[in-house]
Amino acid sequence: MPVPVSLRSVDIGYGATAVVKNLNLEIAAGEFLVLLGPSGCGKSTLLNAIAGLTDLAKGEVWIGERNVTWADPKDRGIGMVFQSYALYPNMNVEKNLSFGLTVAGVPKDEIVRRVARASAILQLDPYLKRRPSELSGGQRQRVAIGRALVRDVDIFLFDEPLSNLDAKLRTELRVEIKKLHHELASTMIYVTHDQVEAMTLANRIAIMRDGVIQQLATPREIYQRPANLFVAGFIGSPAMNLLKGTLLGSDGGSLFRSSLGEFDLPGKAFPAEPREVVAGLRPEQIIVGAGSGLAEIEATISVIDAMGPETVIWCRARENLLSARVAGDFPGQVDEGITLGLDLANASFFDQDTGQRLP
Amino acid sequence: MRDPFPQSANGPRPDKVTPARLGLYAFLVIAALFFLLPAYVMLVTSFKSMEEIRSAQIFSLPHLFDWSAWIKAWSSACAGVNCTGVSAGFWNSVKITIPATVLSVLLGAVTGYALSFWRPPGGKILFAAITIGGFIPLQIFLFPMVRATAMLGLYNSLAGIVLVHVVFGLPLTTLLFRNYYASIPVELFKAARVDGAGFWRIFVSLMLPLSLPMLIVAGLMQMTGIWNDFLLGLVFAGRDNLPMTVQLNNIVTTTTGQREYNVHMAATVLTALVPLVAYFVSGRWFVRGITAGSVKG
Amino acid sequence: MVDQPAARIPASSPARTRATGRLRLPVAALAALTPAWLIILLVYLGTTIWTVQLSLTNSRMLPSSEFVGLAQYERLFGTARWTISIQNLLTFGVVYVVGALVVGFLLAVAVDRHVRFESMWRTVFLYPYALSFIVTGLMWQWLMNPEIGIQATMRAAGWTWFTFDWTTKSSMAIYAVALAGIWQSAGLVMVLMLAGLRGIDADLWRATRIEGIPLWRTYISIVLPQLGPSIATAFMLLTMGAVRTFDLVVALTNGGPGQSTEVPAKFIMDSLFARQDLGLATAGATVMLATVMAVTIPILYARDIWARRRAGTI
Amino acid sequence: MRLLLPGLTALLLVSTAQAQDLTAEVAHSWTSGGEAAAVKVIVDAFTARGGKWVDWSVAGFESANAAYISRLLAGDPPTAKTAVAGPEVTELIAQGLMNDVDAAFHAAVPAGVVPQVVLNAITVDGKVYMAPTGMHAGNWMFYSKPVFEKAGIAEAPKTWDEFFAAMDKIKAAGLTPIAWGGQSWQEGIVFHGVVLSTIGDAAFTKLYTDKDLSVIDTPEFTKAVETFGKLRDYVDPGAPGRNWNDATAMVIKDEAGVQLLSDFIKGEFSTAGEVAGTDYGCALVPGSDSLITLADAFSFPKTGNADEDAAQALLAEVVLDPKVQAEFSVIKGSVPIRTDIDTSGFDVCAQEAIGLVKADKIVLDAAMTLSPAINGGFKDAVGAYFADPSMSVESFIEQYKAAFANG
Repeated sequence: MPVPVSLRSVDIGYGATAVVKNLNLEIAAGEFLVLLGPSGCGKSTLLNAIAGLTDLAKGEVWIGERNVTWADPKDRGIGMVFQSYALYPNMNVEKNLSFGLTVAGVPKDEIVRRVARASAILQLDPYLKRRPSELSGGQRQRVAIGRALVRDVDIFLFDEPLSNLDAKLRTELRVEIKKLHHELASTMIYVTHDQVEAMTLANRIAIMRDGVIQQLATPREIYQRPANLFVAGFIGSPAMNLLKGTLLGSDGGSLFRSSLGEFDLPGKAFPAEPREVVAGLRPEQIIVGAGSGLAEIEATISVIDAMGPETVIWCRARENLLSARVAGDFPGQVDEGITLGLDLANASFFDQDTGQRLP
Repeated sequence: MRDPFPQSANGPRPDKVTPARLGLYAFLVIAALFFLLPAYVMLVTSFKSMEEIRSAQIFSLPHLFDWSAWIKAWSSACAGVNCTGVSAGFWNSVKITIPATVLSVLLGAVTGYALSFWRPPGGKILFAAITIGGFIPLQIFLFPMVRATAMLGLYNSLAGIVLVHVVFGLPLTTLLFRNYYASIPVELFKAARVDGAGFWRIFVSLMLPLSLPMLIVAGLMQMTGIWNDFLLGLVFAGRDNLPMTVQLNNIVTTTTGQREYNVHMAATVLTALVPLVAYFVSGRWFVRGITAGSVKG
Repeated sequence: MVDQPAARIPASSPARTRATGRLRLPVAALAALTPAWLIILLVYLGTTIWTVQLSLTNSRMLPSSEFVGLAQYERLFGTARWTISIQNLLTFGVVYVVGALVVGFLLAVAVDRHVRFESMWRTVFLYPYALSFIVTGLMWQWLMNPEIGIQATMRAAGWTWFTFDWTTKSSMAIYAVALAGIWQSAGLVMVLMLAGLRGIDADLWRATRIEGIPLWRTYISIVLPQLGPSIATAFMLLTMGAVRTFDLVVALTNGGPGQSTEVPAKFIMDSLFARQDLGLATAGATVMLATVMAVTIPILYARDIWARRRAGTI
Repeated sequence: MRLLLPGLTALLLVSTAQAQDLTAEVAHSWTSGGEAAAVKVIVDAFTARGGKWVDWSVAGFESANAAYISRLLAGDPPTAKTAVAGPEVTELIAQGLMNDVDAAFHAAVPAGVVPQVVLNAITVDGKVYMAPTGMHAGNWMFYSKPVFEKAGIAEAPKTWDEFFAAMDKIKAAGLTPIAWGGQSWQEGIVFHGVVLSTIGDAAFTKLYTDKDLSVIDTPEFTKAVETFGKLRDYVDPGAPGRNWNDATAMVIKDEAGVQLLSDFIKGEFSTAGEVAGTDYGCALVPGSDSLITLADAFSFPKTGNADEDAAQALLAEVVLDPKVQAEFSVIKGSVPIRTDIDTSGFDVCAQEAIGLVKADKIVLDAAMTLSPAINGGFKDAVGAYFADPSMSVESFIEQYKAAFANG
């Protein structure tokens, strides 16, 4: 039975050392929620608080119908997977999986059944008799996941589980975790600083910075409608192109004035008084070539990053360096002059002072 | 048991004084009493007059605190005809301890490093021999070492006593460093090799900085041993370089002479001050040092 | 034991990364080991040869070259005190090494439980290591003396049943020496263990809490096995200390009551300097050395084989 | 030199003193208060006669010997070294490592003023090699006068029967009869005291000087062993391992009746302000009328340096000087080696001892006649026997006898 998790007015740490301040977060039953942010943003602390490994200074943690704020980690019905795997080095895989159950006094046949199931799901059968030191990183992390799995818990917590793995294994295991979520339909809370993991795994992403959730939304929403400049800059690779300018609103449509020129924004309604803003354009919102019907500017190609299926070109337009995503067979050359079309109709606008998104 | 899920739970878990916590502190206090008991007796004795020591109970506090034993132990206690207290050998001890500690720790580090990472031919035999050497009572070495240092012209000299300490320190320091380097990921070493660094370059630029904590740990252990050594200093240092422990021995050891217990206690504490201060100052390092040496997995 | 063979995979050692193997060893590596080799060959091996050779002569105060065959060994094993010394060393060694390891481990665990004034506790437990035993031995002699020490104080306080008179009982005196030895060395063991504890992955502690494994169980089943290197280092240092034990006994009981706390190192020392019986002393030393080698070499060898076999499976 | 008149030799030495560097590096173990003060007497006299004293003192026999032998081996011996006048020096003499001081000795000491047994002990092949400073006697009994009074003991017991009767009285008075220092070297001293009192001077010398083991098989020796064993009943539980001075403190505090040991313990009484004959009494071990003496002496290694040879002669002369002998012994609590000195400064115990020396009622301590290895074997056996009441007299005697095989 998947259960919801709820954090209510949570403070972690006191005074100047406060890591998290007055945080509220509702995680739905069966949801895959990713806590994403740069290191030191408080995401791991928050996860530890949910697990009961860190005390709250204020606030409550609810799991399902139970207030678990003061409960021991073992009583919360959680399983947890750590970045360093945290396997018991002196025990073989089988023992690693069963040790917690043995200590908890689970009947023997039940232990055998659960270990067999976890082993089957994670394809650990060939390694059951090996010790952690004899396993590869990916295998170790699978064992760590298995250790959470055998506990038959309602909620899985992942603390940067893939950070110690190389790129290829990371992708493989990411897919496995996604499959696992699909099969178990348990609530999963996943901490990472890797936006690809976040985008691919999450139902919803909570982007954190300095202990505050900047935006809580689906991956698509976060990508397309970042709530502020921080989120805009953090998500997306290459990062969103940012253009400073002034926004002059009117009822019928607005005008964006920047060093690259003045552009009409038909269909966009903003308040009338002029505002200093930052316009954000994803690389795919900049189209190469004239005749796109978009606001066109002249630029010079300065770098071409061919990535196979696609190419990113970096273009200089006055003092701005803009990235655009083009097809893999893009024929242009460095130093060549080109025309760029800016899809300002779909662009995001942020207030220069507050950094907040303008509706 | 308390309800783990009170509906009103909010904020930090209420502090509870658990029996386990109480037991922990009780254990620490009892252990501390056991460890401090001799020190307590030693200190109160050092402040008593000899008359009081003869008549009073060993645990009782002195009637009036008498510093004279400390002053005497430091500056005027007689050892034979010379009445200079333990202060006389202080600088000699410093002069012996510093070079002997530095050299023996460095030798242990180099040897441990070479044995751990380079696996030279005969390395295992060498290590086994060094290990076994650690079991031989030092005193057996005395006469042959006397002959050897005399032959080298180092007998009765500062260089001689330093050499002797380095020789006898080899098993301990090598053991510590070999163990320590075995816990450093070999990839680090390989990376340095790939970068073209040679034997000494890797040692000086990579391994020495990495082993700073163990340098301090081994240094403290060696320092304690060398500072407290008495017999080797007596035999090899020569009359001009006698360490302060020789003076201490002359003050506290006697078979048929009178024993001034208060002066003995004070002299012992005074002689131990340098290692004690070193522990206080480097206590953190001492622990972190060995920490870095321990292995995961 | 002391090193970690598992962490050393021969294939990863630079000397063997190529088929040509040891040819790659730089001259510097050999040069760096020269002092160690010189010390081992000239001092340790030289002394050993000197010792064995003298044990076959009738040397008294000064080395002599008059060969007497195994006469000194006959005398040695005909001396009641030598055999008693060996038995005492076995009792003392076991009690002292195990005791210091256990106490040191418990202290380390206690200090590691986020207690207040941690550095104070640590220093309190470590300070005996810095004091020379000439006088601290006297303290223990007083404390354990039934007439003036702990027993007398407890009895004066009303607990007349209280008895602590080990140093004066032949059957118990060796345990008194071991107790004082533990007092002196447990702090060092604590520091070694504490270091090992601090080196344990913090995530592992969290994992055990998530799994609800009781603390004592965590220490026994998960932490202790990981302290292998610390325990091995401590074990080695303690064993070396036990075999060399000399001044501890001299300061505390001087071998008494009777010969109940005599140990081989003291026997050798007495023969060497006080009794001017160089031949007997070197015979004793030779026997000790042979025993140590007989125990140590098979262990080192077995461990080496084990390490290689293990390496082969990876 | 021996052909010259003694007076002339002395003159010669004094005159050469001006020209030579008479620096003597002296190794000794007399480091504690009273001992060091006694050494100071020699130092002052030596300095007054043009010598320069360089002190090399090392406390503890083992350490001192280790350092000394090391220096001999390194070919860098000190000018002089104190030692028990006995085998530990004679072995070095036999190795040809020592200088004799025969000329200086005879120049300083008229014939007949040093007891013959002592003279024999310091002479090898007709030459005197050592300069004795004084003698300690091991078979003393010191007792607390207040305790004896309290227990109703009129005077010091003269026989072992009287002794045990007296001890019973002290026990009955609720005090500890014997202040026992439970270390084997102390027990060894007491044992030899008991042996002498039981088997007599002649047998004692026969056994310990002439190594005639048949003495051990006599019933008298067995009797001595039994008497010694009986002492266990009068000892408190804290005795094992006790230092001699802690035992002495028991007598000083009037908690215990007697202490059986050497005369060196008198220093502890005087430091505590007790006066011999007033606060405490001294007598020989019951049944004895001779002293077991142990002479300390300077010995003189060959240094290969003429100046040092002269310094050695001067030191021997100083040590043997009647005034120095008297002053040294008064402070150290020993008995002078010479019988022709002014005894006015000595306490009643020492006076008695000096009388015995003059009457030639002395035997040599085993440490002066037998090797340290044999003496060590004695201590092992005696210590084991005293600590273990279940040990039979026979097995003790067997172990004791075996000690002779050590050298």
